[in-house]
Amino acid sequence: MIDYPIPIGRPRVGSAGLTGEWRLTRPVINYDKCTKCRLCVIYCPENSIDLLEGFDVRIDYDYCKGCGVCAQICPQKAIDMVTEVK
Amino acid sequence: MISVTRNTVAMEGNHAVAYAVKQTKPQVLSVFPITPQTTMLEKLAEYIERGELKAELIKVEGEHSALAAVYGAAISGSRVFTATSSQGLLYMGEMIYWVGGERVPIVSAVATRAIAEPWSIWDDHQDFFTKRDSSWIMMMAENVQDAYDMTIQAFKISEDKKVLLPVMVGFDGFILTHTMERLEILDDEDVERFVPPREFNLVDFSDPINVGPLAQPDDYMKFKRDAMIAMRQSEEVIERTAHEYANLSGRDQDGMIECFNCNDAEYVFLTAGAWSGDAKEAVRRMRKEGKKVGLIKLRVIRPFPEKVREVVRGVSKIVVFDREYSFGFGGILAGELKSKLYGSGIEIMSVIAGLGGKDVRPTHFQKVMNDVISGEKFQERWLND
Amino acid sequence: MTEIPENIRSKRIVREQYFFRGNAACPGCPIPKELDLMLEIMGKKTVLVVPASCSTVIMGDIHGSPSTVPVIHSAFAAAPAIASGVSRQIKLKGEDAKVVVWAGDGATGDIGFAGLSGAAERNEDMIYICYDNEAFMNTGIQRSSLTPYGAWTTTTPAGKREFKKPLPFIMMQHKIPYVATASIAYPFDYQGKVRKAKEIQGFRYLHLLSPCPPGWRFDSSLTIEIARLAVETGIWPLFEVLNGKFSLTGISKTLLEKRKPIEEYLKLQGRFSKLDKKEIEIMQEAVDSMWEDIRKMTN
Amino acid sequence: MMNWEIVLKGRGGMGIVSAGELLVKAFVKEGKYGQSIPYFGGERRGAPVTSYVRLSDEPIYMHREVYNPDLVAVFDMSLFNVTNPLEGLKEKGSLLLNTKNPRSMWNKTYFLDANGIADKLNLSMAGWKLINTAMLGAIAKVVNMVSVGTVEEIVEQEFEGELGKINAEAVRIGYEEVRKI
Repeated sequence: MIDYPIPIGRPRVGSAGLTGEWRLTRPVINYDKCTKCRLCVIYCPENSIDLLEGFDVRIDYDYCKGCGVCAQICPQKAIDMVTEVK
Repeated sequence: MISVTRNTVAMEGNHAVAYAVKQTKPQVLSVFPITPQTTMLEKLAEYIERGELKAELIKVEGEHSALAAVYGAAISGSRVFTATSSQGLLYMGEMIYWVGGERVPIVSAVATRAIAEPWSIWDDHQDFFTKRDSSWIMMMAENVQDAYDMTIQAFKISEDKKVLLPVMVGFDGFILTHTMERLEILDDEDVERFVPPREFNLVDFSDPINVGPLAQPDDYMKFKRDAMIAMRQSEEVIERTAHEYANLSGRDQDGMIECFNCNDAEYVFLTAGAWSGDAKEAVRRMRKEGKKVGLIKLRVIRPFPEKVREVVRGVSKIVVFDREYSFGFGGILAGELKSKLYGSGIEIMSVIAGLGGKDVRPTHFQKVMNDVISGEKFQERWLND
Repeated sequence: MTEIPENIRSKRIVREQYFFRGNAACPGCPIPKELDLMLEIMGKKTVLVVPASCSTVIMGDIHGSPSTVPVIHSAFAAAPAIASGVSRQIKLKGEDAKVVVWAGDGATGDIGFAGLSGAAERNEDMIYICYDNEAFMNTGIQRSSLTPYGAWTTTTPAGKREFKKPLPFIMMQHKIPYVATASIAYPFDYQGKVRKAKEIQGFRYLHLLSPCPPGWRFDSSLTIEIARLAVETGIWPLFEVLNGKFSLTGISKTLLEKRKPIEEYLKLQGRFSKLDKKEIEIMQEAVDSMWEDIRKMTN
Repeated sequence: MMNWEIVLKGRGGMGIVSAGELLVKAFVKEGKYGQSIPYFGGERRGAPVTSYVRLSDEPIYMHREVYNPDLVAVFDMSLFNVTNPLEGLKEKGSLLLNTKNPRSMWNKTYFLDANGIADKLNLSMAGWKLINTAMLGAIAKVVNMVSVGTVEEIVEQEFEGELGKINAEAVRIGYEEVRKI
């Protein structure tokens, strides 16, 4: 480990905190419609959609900022943007 | 006592610094040409071309990039060196603070020179003093020997774990850069032992850190306080390094300050840089006349030597010669000395001279001090004629 | 509240993250994705040099960073020089590592342009990636030399009167081994170019058009759509120049003769909302004229 | 204690700075102290140029230019038409001229036909006669604090190969041929 008396930061998931709290709308996957094309994983700007074994996908709501890109690019329209209720 | 060894040579200041750099074996250099530093850059390029120095010389497009390039190399593990002067130092300005804040060991030589406008290629200390708040250690050479010795010591001080601050070695443009003087050089092996290969690296792929990210207000203040402490601790390291260097070179070596005939002196000059020699000549002449005159030479202006409080005991008046000026305030060293000696009762007078290469001779020092001895008082005097 | 079925919830994640989620980028900002895709190709032995830009903030603070590789923060104009120093040191150590500059358009085309040109002229061994969001976004949307004609910014309230500095073409004139443009809408084209750049020695320049939802005034869900339209309308041609040889890539290969009208691209962005017909015509002409130049280069 | 402050007057390209430096090197080689100070202002070929030298058997503190020299060496007599090379020269100081037709201009006036020596040894470069090493020999003689052998040795090291030998010879001839009026 580098030991040094000046500003350094180390890799961390959630460096800006739980960014899921920023969300105004929430993407919800309709797994019945999902064809496992993975476009949402590829395009999610925040990298907050996980690719799972068997090509399934899962949104990490702890960090998803609710931008809506996934819903916009989904060819099956299998993702709905739902108003966040807090 | 005259002694000649195979290590006694004659060299110009720029070449002496280049030689010291060669002996400390930096791996990456980046220097942009500027008068009067250029002959140093040329000499370094020649050493590399001839294979005497195995280093990368990055020939950048400006001084800002010169310091940036060595910063990048220093972070990833290189011992590095750069050099500049005047406008170039100002152009580097942003990176000077950057490097100081990041506390990366870097050594830079600064051939001190006046700042435009109007254009001047001649010597004063204005450029150097603009960087006094950038958390660099700042040393100032009196002669070519000093410039050589300080450059070698600078690497050791900079890399000391108690310090970890960049070091600037100031030496007067032309007056030292282009003047050839007698110089005692060290053997390569001795320098290598004195400044061993450096262990410093912030680029480690198994521990990928973020170097110099945003700091929140609380953290920022803490880091600045740490830098303040390191700067204070560096005084001790500078003294220790000088002591070790004296053992190596067999010559006396002062640390933070040099005290020239000031032990029993009532009247004392305070200077930094090459004209300290001319002031010494004045002291020597005045001593012959039986006057109790001495000189305090600051070898280091940052950190400002705390030791100055000890050596002024018994002194009644100090005349500070400033070769730079804080407009709207006064001579910078004079102001700083007054602050350090607050409450001591010592009278401190300020002389501004030698700006833009304006000539200052031993007789100028003598004249001013004779006035002071005869009771003349002044806050600030400009030597214009 | 959970919408994830049990069988999905229990599954194992199979793709690693190269740039961690939960960073400080705005919703819909493509920068984290662009970094993730790039680092996937470049690998762990990559040093990122990041000058002042949105990415400075995105890279986190002393308490944590989304980057999985070492990052060196840089003053605004200093990145190409810092990267030169790192690159030389890596060469001296004989390490199999790469240096990537990750810079915005302001750092690249404006304040850092001398440094960029200098490093390119010296053919320093590094990959320089300009993620171009077409204004000084981190300071709050002020025009840069890469802001396009007609675009609103806070310093061009009536729309910019000058044209975008053609940086990829300027870099081409430096005769460096590799120049390429890319877009987040075409991730495989982008990754392919990164892969190519990785395998070349010397100065490689990549220019990525990076739509900015708050700066360009569009809904954050449209990032990819707008990036795609920039390519399809031809305002952002995808090409590469390998050792002086120019070639269009991906969909841009098919656009020499016929492109979508740029209005389709412009109308989705609030920053162009005040453009009148005349101005749109001027922009269309500029795009068409650029394609005439491209035609000459492809021959 | 022996101190010499010397002013060298010539034209850009004549090698007066080198002459000063070679003299300093010879002094240092003999364990003494020396300082060579070029005029700080950039040289222009053909323009009048000044260079200063301090020599001593003790450490030298001063760094200033020389105002009241003990010796002025004039490398080119035509300088008298454009400047006053004698300015500041001490009353008891010495003057050294490069000329074959000397006239007494100071109490102690020395002269040497350095051009003649350069011609004889075929010392020239790009149309310029190389007179500085002959003048160096003459200065060494006037100063009389360093052995001419040391100066020759330094000069021989400074130039490569045959040129070193010829220049060393110029030093010796200059040393031997300099005369006082």
